[in-house]
Amino acid sequence: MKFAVVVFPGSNCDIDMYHAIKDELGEEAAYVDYRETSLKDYDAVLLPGGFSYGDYLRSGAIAARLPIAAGIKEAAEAGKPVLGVCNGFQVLLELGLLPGAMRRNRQLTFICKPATLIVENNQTVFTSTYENGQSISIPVAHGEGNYFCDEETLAELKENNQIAFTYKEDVNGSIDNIAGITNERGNVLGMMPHPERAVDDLLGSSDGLHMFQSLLKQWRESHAITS
Amino acid sequence: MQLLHEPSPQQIKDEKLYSEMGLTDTEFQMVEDILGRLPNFTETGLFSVMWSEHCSYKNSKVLLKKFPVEGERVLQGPGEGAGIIDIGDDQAVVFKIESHNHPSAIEPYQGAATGVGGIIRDVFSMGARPVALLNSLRFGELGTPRVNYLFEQVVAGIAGYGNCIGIPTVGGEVQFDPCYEGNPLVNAMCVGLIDHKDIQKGQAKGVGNPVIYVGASTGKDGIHGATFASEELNEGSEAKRPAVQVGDPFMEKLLMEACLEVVKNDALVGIQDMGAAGLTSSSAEMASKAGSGIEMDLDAVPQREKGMTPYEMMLSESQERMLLVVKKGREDEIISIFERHGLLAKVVGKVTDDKTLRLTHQGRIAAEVPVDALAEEAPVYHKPSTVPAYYETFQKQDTPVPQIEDMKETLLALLSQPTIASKEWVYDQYDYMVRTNTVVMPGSDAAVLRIRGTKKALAMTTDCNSRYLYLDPEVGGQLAVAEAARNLICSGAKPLGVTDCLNYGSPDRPEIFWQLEKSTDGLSEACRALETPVIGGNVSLYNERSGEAVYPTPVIGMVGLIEDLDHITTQQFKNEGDLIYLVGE
Amino acid sequence: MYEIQVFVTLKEAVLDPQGKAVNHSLNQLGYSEVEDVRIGKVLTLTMNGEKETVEARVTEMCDKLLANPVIEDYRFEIKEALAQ
Amino acid sequence: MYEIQVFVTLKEAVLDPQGKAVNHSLNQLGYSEVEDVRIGKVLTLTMNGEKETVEARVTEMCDKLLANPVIEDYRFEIKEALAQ
Ligand SMILES: Nc1ncnc2c1ncn2[C@@H]1O[C@H](COP(=O)(O)OP(=O)(O)O)[C@@H](O)[C@H]1O
Repeated sequence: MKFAVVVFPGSNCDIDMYHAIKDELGEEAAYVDYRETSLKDYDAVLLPGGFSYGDYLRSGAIAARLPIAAGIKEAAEAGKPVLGVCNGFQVLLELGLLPGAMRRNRQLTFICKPATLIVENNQTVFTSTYENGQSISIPVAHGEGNYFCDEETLAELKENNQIAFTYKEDVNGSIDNIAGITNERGNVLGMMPHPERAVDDLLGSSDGLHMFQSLLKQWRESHAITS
Repeated sequence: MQLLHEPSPQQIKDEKLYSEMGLTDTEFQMVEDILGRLPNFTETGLFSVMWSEHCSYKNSKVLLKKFPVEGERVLQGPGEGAGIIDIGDDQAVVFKIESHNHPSAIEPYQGAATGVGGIIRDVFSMGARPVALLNSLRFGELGTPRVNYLFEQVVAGIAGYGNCIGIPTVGGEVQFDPCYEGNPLVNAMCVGLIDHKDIQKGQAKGVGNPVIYVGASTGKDGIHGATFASEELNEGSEAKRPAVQVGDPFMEKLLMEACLEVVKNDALVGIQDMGAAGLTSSSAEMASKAGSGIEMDLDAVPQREKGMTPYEMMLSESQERMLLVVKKGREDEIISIFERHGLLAKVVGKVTDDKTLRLTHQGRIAAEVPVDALAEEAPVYHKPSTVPAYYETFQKQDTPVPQIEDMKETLLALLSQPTIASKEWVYDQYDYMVRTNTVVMPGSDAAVLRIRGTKKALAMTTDCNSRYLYLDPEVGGQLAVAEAARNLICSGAKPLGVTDCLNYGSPDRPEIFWQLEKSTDGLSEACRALETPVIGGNVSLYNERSGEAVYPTPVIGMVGLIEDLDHITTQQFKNEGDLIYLVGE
Repeated sequence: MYEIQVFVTLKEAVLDPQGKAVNHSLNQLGYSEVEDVRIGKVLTLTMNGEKETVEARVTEMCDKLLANPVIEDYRFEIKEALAQ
Repeated sequence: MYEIQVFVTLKEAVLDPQGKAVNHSLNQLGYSEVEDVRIGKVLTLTMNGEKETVEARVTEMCDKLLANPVIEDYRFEIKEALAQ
């Protein structure tokens, strides 16, 4: 399976994403420059964390207006898995591929620590190797992860089972403790916690590796049928 | 266009304008002797910054000589942007600590942030990939709005810069004491990794080679000293020269990645960051180290504002800038690498053979000064020293033995002291995990980072108990080094070497100079005994407010090597029933 | 030359954590008369362009980049400035 | 009741990395007529108080908390608002 790791100016978790795929999952990964316009050659698209354009103006805003945006949208429409983590999630919101917006953390400070997440929906390509209701430990590291959407959107998210993860405890003030959401179709996931930092027990947790394994499993299954 | 109404050389001398830039009468006379004429305004500025304590170490050089700087593993000792120590397999570790005390006292967020930015540049200018940041902070007692504000903003500034650029901040220390009330200490340390073949020097070699300016454009920030001149130049120009710089971590991220690509290119001859005294120190030092000269066309220097004078350009401390020397004919190749990273790179001059820094501006020569005079020939002082009265009083006192009535109460009281209490509030704001190498996170004795692709790991710490140093500078200095070494050993590492940041009051006061002398004796003795050579550091003097000096605070940054990841130990108790031993006296 | 001030503010329904913190600090410092604080951005653009199109161009910029319609409102003021 | 708009902007000579990034992005998006962008804050305070003292109180708040005189300038506008 071939993963694209999109590199925006100021991305800094690109290398972590890359190693998670290459070293821990054992699949192919390649960096894709923001000046590219297509992601046709890849089976899945990863938007890494970091501070694209320094988070200036609004986090993810300037990155979402770069040439690669076209490729990301195309991949999403084609039904490929698109995962945005942290700044990558913020970019997905700014692209309009996911609903809602981010505000500064309730406590106004950057927050870095392991967080306990609850798996809310294991019926997605990203979460099929978790149990519903399972607690997993995935670190957070963000200053603007306070998820916001209006009542109507929240009702829709719930209705369509789009909430993938919640925080067990309030971490940053997010509405309904939302940590990650998918689009309606379920192939685009945005989450603030960093699964790519939880792929090795040496670093504290390997709970995040299951997410990449879910993607691989799904891909192999669909691949086995089509080929 | 703005006309230059700079004071004439004669005026500078007659009205002693140089003294407002920080030169003494004798020093000005030395400049006059070196040049064989009176310096003009720009030249006086060049000497004043290069001969400042910050750049020349004129008051501390005699003390730094005492440090052991050699060792089997030392690849680069003091003298470059950062020191380098071999860790085997053709890899090496690069590290350095630096202070940003005074800027942080004025504008704590930006002062701390740009302190972090500066130390990162020191490390990647050696060709190393920065892998970790640490810091060491001192404030007055928490509780007053001003101290709380400084503390919050300094931490936010460190977090803001380090998190954005994506280098994990993995360790540090915070101490609160009334002696730091008016003069907080903000020291930042950066650790990098390098392959031996990529080690760079800041040298301007090869006559005719182009000098390239890279990064942010030059603005009027941080130009100290000549406040009088700005008033005479035009009304209100003082307000236009902000004393503090604003950092741009996003720009630095681009700059770092581009420079790390350029150091792999054999067209690069030398590279240095523009830190304190910006263009002046980088150009003069690069030429002096190579035994060459540099000619620069100031009209080619990228400028943030119109009508900047040579004086302003040369003394600007705008952040996120580098100076490079590349092989003649290959400048376009290097410039195009920077452009691909979205950065400005421009040829601004060339290397010459006459050991002179020659600056041209609007068709005229703006300055012409021997580079060695700027970089090497600053006067060296050995200030008088006296044993302070307070010390003698302490020595005569009996050692008090504390009477503890309620162990539990005393323990809880100690633990609730801000200096002793958990620093989670601080380090939770730092991204200490980015780049996924942090094996032991903040909160243990030392941070440990694995080295990807090997079984090895690096342990690192910053330490100093300044109260011990105040009471007995020599023993306190030994203790600071010993504490750092203990922290590393407890994590499973063998200490490799030391970088130090000497934060003191004014060396012009004999009691303070005595503290400097005694404590550097102590530091040196301990470094010798533990075989941890000093591979670099920084000196910050004049840390005083209304005549009250801070405690002598030589912060020790130490790095150690763990040969096998399996040998890492952490400080937590592990299992019920495990035995507890107390080792030592 | 035009100088445009674009004001970008959080929609009323959106909680403003930063504003609340400043409000709290002001109250703590003794300014108890302060009842509410909201924090927004003001962007000052210096630009060329034809008188007829400036407004439309700035509106476009706001919609495309400068404001996020999910949580923010914007308004702007155009001033003619002298070319230097 | 008063509604006060406080504008806090970076001093002219101070680097504005945010403004620069936005300027660059606008140019890339085809708005080449944009020559400069500076980004500041606008704080909207709702407060009680006596007509005579409001101005002095707000000035104090700005000096003490809302702006950092080392790198920022401020100005404000006071509007009388109807109590709700
Ligand atoms: N306290 C110290 N201990 C050891 N070396 C020091 C100390 N202070 C400064 N040095 C060394 O002196 C050299 C000259 O410093 P300087 O040119 O000012 O470097 P920088 O511009 O990076 O601060 C540096 O290599 C530094 O490592």
